[in-house]
Amino acid sequence: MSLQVELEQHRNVLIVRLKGELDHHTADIVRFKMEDAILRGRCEHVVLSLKDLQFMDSSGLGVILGRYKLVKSRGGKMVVCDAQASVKRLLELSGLFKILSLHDSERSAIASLEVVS
Amino acid sequence: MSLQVELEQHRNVLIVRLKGELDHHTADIVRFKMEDAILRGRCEHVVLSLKDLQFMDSSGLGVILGRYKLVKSRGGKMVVCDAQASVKRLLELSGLFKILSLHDSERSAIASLEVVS
Amino acid sequence: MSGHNFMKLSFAAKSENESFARVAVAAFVSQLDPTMEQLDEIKTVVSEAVTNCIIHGYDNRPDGIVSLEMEIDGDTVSLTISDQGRGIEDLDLARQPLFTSRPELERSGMGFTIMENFMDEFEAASVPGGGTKLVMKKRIESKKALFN
Amino acid sequence: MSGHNFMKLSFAAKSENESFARVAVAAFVSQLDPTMEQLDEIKTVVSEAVTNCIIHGYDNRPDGIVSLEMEIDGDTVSLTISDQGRGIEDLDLARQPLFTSRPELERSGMGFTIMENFMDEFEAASVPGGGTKLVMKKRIESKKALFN
Ligand SMILES: Nc1ncnc2c1ncn2[C@@H]1O[C@H](COP(=O)(O)OP(=O)(O)O)[C@@H](O)[C@H]1O
Ligand SMILES: Nc1ncnc2c1ncn2[C@@H]1O[C@H](COP(=O)(O)OP(=O)(O)O)[C@@H](O)[C@H]1O
Repeated sequence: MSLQVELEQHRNVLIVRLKGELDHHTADIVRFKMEDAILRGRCEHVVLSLKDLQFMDSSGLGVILGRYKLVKSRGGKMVVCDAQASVKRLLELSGLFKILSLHDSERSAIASLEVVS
Repeated sequence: MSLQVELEQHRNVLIVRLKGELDHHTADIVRFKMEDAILRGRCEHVVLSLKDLQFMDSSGLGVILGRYKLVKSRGGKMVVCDAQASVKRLLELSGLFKILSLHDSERSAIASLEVVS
Repeated sequence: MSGHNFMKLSFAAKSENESFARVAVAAFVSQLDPTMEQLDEIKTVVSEAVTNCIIHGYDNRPDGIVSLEMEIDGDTVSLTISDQGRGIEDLDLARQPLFTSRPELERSGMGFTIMENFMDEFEAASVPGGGTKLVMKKRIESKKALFN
Repeated sequence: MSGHNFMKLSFAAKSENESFARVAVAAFVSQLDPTMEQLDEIKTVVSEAVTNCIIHGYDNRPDGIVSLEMEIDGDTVSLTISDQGRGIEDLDLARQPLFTSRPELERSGMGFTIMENFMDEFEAASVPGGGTKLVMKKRIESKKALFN
């Protein structure tokens, strides 16, 4: 598998760490694992932690947007942290930062959500 | 350049460290640099240090054999050290260890030559 | 040293081959000694185009064949990616940001926009029922190119 | 998951492309999750065959074209590498360990021996003046293959 999804629950926040390459081939596993954790878990908010995401294309944008809508429909928020330069450029180009705020670290991402809730 | 040649003189021994990939494309640079150092330097013997050689094919065998002959014709010896598994397998398969002894480290390779001279 | 070089690659329309295509293209273009940023851009473009052939061109049928050609000419890389799949009826519409014909697959509709942004030249041609072909160019300003 | 997959690659007969061919083949075969040793063996075989096309087949003329085909079928990789260059008069002689027609280029004459050793099946066909084609197979015993 060229993509790994690591999940961690931190109070009402689900931390999703993506490692490897997120493309059309690996989008399914992200969709499935996040959907499962959001629907079964008790989390309200999601932090997408992208420090070890080496590659992402527009299939990744699609899967992130889909989960964003799900979280939002349940009254939660989703934020992104620690994106590498190339991933950041793609998120910028696509205007995703208009709906997802970017943070430097998981810590500050979680903090921003705790203020919200 | 996908191959780097590092040269170090240690008394009458020339240490040649190869880093990267040794194939037909990169063989010329090895030939040229070693030839130059052997002919101009005051070294008698050569240690081929292969710790960082990630890849080698039969073009590498050819360039090593060629330098071996030159060193031998000048009364010197050539030994190999620190070869990675795949490089070692190729040297074994080709019978090169019948003429070049293999050592664990540069230190023991040099020691073996100092006994000789 | 490079001057001129080319490669042609074709492969089954399977999603496993998306990362393969990226690696192959990156290895070929690395001759020009591109920056990390330029390399990332080219990999992304290849990923977008190949994924489109697989999803849209062939509807994920693995008997489809994706073709990729690359040419290096001095400091410029040309990239041609094509399929012989369903083709595109309205190219102008397809190229609009956020347009996708497959929202149910969570496509973002950003593929063409990304490709046009990351390459210097971009041309698309398509025949409905016949296939789609993208021809793109990018200048690589590398250390090597400066010395050639 | 893989089951069946294939790719075809062709490129200019330039020595820069030797490492490119190795990377492309390694990326493709990595679908089968080979061991490091098996991956090294396949890369070496590709390097030997492609180098032979460039040096012996085309005498380093960069207008020559080297072709490479790879097929994955279950746990077996087939590799076909060919040129349309000078061809080989006496294949039995050529395949002998240490035989080389170009000692002045410091060829070791070990290319064929290495290829036959590292692959499970090996066939060579050649037409003097017409070109040379090698067809090889190797079974990959990976963790993945065990579970499939
Ligand atoms: N190779 C192709 N074959 C057929 N249709 C295509 C192809 N590439 C793109 N398209 C069409 O153009 C639209 C926009 O493509 P793109 O901008 O990459 O967005 P997305 O892939 O997210 O839908 C696609 O939804 C599809 O209708
Ligand atoms: N693609 C080819 N085209 C023409 N001749 C070839 C080709 N491959 C191999 N040969 C011939 O077979 C001989 C042995 O090949 P090989 O065992 O790889 O050794 P080497 O490349 O070191 O000479 C070569 O010297 C050459 O004469």
